[in-house]
Amino acid sequence: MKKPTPKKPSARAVLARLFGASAKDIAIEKSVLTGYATVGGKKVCVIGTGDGTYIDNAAALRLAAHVIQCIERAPKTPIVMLVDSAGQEPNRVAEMLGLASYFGHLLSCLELARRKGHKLITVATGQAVGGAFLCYGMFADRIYALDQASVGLMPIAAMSAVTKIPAPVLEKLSKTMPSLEFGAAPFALLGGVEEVWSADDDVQAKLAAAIAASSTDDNRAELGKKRGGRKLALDIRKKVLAESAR
Amino acid sequence: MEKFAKAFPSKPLPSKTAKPWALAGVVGSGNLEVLLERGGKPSNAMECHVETSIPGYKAAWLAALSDFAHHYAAGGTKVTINDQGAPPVLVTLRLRQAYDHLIKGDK
Amino acid sequence: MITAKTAKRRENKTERIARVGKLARGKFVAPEKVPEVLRRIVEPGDILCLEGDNQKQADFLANQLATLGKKDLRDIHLVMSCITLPAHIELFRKGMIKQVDFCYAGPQGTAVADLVKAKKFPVGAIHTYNELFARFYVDLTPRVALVAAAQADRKGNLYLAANTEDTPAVVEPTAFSDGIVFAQVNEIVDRIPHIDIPADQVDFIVQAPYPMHLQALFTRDPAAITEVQVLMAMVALRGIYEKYEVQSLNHGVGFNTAAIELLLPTYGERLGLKGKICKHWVVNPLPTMIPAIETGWVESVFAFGGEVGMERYTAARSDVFFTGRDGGFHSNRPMGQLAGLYGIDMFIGASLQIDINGNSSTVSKNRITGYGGAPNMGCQPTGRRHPSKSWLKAGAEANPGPGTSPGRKLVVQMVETFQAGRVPTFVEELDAHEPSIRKALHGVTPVMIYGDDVTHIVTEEGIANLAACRSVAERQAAIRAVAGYTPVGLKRKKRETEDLRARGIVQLPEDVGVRPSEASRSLLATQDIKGLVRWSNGLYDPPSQFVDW
Amino acid sequence: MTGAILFHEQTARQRIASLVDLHSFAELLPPPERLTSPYLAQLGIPVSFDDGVVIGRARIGGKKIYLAAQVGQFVGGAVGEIHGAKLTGLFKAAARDKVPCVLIVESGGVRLHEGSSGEIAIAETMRAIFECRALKVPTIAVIATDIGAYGGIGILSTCCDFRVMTEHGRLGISGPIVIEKWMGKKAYDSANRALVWKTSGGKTKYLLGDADALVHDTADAVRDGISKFLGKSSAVSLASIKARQKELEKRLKKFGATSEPDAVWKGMGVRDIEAASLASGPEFAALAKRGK
Repeated sequence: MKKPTPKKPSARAVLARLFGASAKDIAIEKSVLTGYATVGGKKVCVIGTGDGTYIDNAAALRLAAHVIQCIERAPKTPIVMLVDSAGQEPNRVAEMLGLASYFGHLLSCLELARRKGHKLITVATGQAVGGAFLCYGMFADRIYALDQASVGLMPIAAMSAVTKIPAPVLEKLSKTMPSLEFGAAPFALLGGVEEVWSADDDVQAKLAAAIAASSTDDNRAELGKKRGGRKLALDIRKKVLAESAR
Repeated sequence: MEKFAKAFPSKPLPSKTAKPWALAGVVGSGNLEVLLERGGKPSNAMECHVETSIPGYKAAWLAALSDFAHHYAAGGTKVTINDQGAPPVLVTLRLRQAYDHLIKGDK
Repeated sequence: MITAKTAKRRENKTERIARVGKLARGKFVAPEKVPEVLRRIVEPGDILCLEGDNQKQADFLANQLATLGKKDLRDIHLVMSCITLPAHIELFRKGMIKQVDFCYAGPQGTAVADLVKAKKFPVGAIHTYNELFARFYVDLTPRVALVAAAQADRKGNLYLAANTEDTPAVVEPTAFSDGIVFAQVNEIVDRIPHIDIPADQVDFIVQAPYPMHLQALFTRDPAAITEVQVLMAMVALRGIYEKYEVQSLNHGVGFNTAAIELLLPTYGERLGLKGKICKHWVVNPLPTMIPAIETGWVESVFAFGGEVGMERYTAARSDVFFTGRDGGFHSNRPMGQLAGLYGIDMFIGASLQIDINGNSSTVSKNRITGYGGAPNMGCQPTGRRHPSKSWLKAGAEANPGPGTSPGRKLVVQMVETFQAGRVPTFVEELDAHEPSIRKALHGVTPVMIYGDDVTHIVTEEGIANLAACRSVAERQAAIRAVAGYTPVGLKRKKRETEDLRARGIVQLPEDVGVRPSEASRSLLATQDIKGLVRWSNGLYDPPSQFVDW
Repeated sequence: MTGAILFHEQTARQRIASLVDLHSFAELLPPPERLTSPYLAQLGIPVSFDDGVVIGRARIGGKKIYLAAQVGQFVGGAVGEIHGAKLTGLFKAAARDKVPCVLIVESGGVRLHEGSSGEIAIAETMRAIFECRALKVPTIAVIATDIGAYGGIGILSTCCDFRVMTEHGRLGISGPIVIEKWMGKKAYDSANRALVWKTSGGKTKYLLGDADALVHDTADAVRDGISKFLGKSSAVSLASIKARQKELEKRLKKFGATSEPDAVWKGMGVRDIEAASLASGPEFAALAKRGK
């Protein structure tokens, strides 16, 4: 494994692009982002990670605290979640103290927010891999990605190293199985991302529209089937639901 | 992976079994799963389909399956095996377990 | 009257001790002086015994010996039970050894095979334990013996704690032939619990800077016992233990026999066999025997050696184990081997390879391990005269002719037809026939147990009663019948097998009343090491590599 | 003491059979449907008819449940597209029918051979779990083996209302070998089994409150553990998450600088470490006096 290399642009630059001048009120502490900003003239709550940082027990708590604060002080304010994290750092003490539970807690906080009428929108801005994506970003109502974002389980080289399957074999298969490919576009084919925003897009307008259009139903399996990247999931799920109803 | 299929003569299965199918074992290193189903045709043969991760042992497989078909009344069954390098003894053991389960059900 | 010759041998010992001079204070040598002392007490051409078996090792003395070179010591005739340590191999690499006579080379089996290939391993013979111990009194009497003890007192008496093992067998012939005995001890104390070796048989003592190496050789984690091994154990219990009413026995170190031990309090109990079988054991204090002991199956256990972690348990169960007045566990390898040769109804063990005639071996081209003690027990002692039910029954089956013993010891090989990695156990010809190995061993093929001695082979397929076979061809057919789907097994003929089965020479599991689908790990008295600790009421202290709590 | 069947040694199907009321299990998408992974087939890796998870309806003590049992031996119980979709569907069915859902966990997380599909499936299942929770439909994770709950499934397990663990069970995200590679053998020797279990094992998780019950390693004990929670649910509320926030902050403050598990045990009220190490299930709980 390699140490994370900070992705350009910096967390500040990403915030500026998404929130313009209103980004100034977002605090960055050890690459953990918390604060409020304005999108399309409306207030949003922002939580996230930047600079490809690792997310640990303390980071999860800071994000959770901000979500709780938002629920208490800014009811129904949409929550925008930014993801640029290399994942959880493998660490024995973090494991001993129950890192999974810290992540579970963060998810519970977001769930409460959803139930209380906060819209949850994720924008993958940099690295969106592993546990760090699962522990909040993938839990949104709708998920978007900037096109430079590294979204997915892991790059093929890493997959090859762990599974011992030669990289060329995986490369070849990924042509017909986008699930094996790494990146925002293939992830969108699976339904994991609603839309990929390119450099030319007016991202602030896109974000405002995304918040407006958001819905709490999980549409990813449908998208995955429609886009052809994840052909089985929806049918299998439907089959379970149908057979269990009998 | 190596795949092959063959039917072996076997006395017909009892007309009543506890279940229409039974599964024994798991696919894991040095292990295998055996799915045994009623409704194979004809009624005096055990129809076998094997997929194994370790090629080159077809003779041993066929001998083990043939012996099982000989010793048990398994005619009219379909045996499907997913194997990840199980030794022959486990093949026989799983076949017996699946068979017992098919005939007698849970417990 | 002292003849000139005895005077010369005694004088030589006096000279050697005089050479040590002030390097020792009386008998006691400081650790840093050991290499120099060794240099002075050993002479070229000496028979040197380095104590070490598959459990305890005089490792400090061995390591010190290995710091010397050919210019210090040469032409050594090494005699030892087990070649186990890297230091042992070092002596050969340095060319200090002119001949070696030994029994076993388990952990160094690969290194020994390499030395053989490089022609740096001048072996006299590979022995069984009792042969080597016997030759200590005949033609391989050590001039110098380097041994290991737990404690010494100020006079030089030695205490061997749970690991008596080979020490008396090494010390006595040496001490009573004007040889020199040099002992490493873990500690020197004012009072030892009891005297195992009297001070007047000991010449030098060093308190080693680290305790002697002890291998937890006999610890088998019940978690690693497979359901196939459980099946074989059930088959063996019904088809052999129950059938012959085996009262006294030895078990090997494998998982197969560990499964049998753990089935006694459950499956064995259900069969009503308690009190009828498995009363007297010649085995090391196997942790997997704890449940059987705790449920009252076992009347006595005599051991070749100790086992790490069993000290408190064996002391607490002095009604079963042999213990000293102080409560400490007592073992003795030569006496254990002797008991295993003449005193028991059955030997049962595993092998890596069995050929079509029932010969077995643990040797492969790249690994030479030797024998240890298995052949001392896994053989027919035609010198035996006392009867037992089992001995007579097996004897009758073997249909003794005039001029042969009326009884048979049960010599049972219990193997799965395939080893790990789908390597067949049954082969047409043993790897041990490799010409280079035979040449190094002066024409001897290293067979562990001879087919003629074997009475039964148990596999997951069933039991082959070799003793009941009436011809070589029949024996081969019986072996093929239980060789499963190995190339050897695939050559069996259905009709032949059916015929042998009809005559009871080959028995499938169902023929001995075992339903294979019943074979489950849940039948084991406990399924993990922690369970053994619980069965022992907390008296068993497993080695740390087995502890996950 | 004799002849007990250890839960951690059973296969997924055996676990189900020994947990639920006799003949009550009706498997959904059973093996004869042969829904196997096209990814593994393409890669030349053996497939399994249940794709590593057995799901269905059953009863425990007469009460209806939905039940899933992962197959740890099959690719580490890892979640692929089909496996994941079966889980999502099951929790959705539980929410629809308002029937408690029990997950017998045995998974290292996402099945790497199937790439991001498994990851998304885990996220979808998390959503489905919270659907249940919002409807006060109990969700219970049982973690009872060394394969345990790791990676995304470790996180997913913490989303359920309750976790029933045994001392053999391990719960975490990164496994010991990965951590050893990352931090070095000195920081974490993955071969030190006692340390590994004290880091991620059921006992430590129970002490810290991440496991809600610690039971013996038998099907009977696990069933009792499950039964206790079948009538309960722990709906997510502002009060509950605020309390949890405080608890987790306190835990981090108290033990964040500690690297020795024994210090955590002592800090959580274990007086006799050796006795507690040897004890299991409720005996341990009694020695520990977690004070919950």
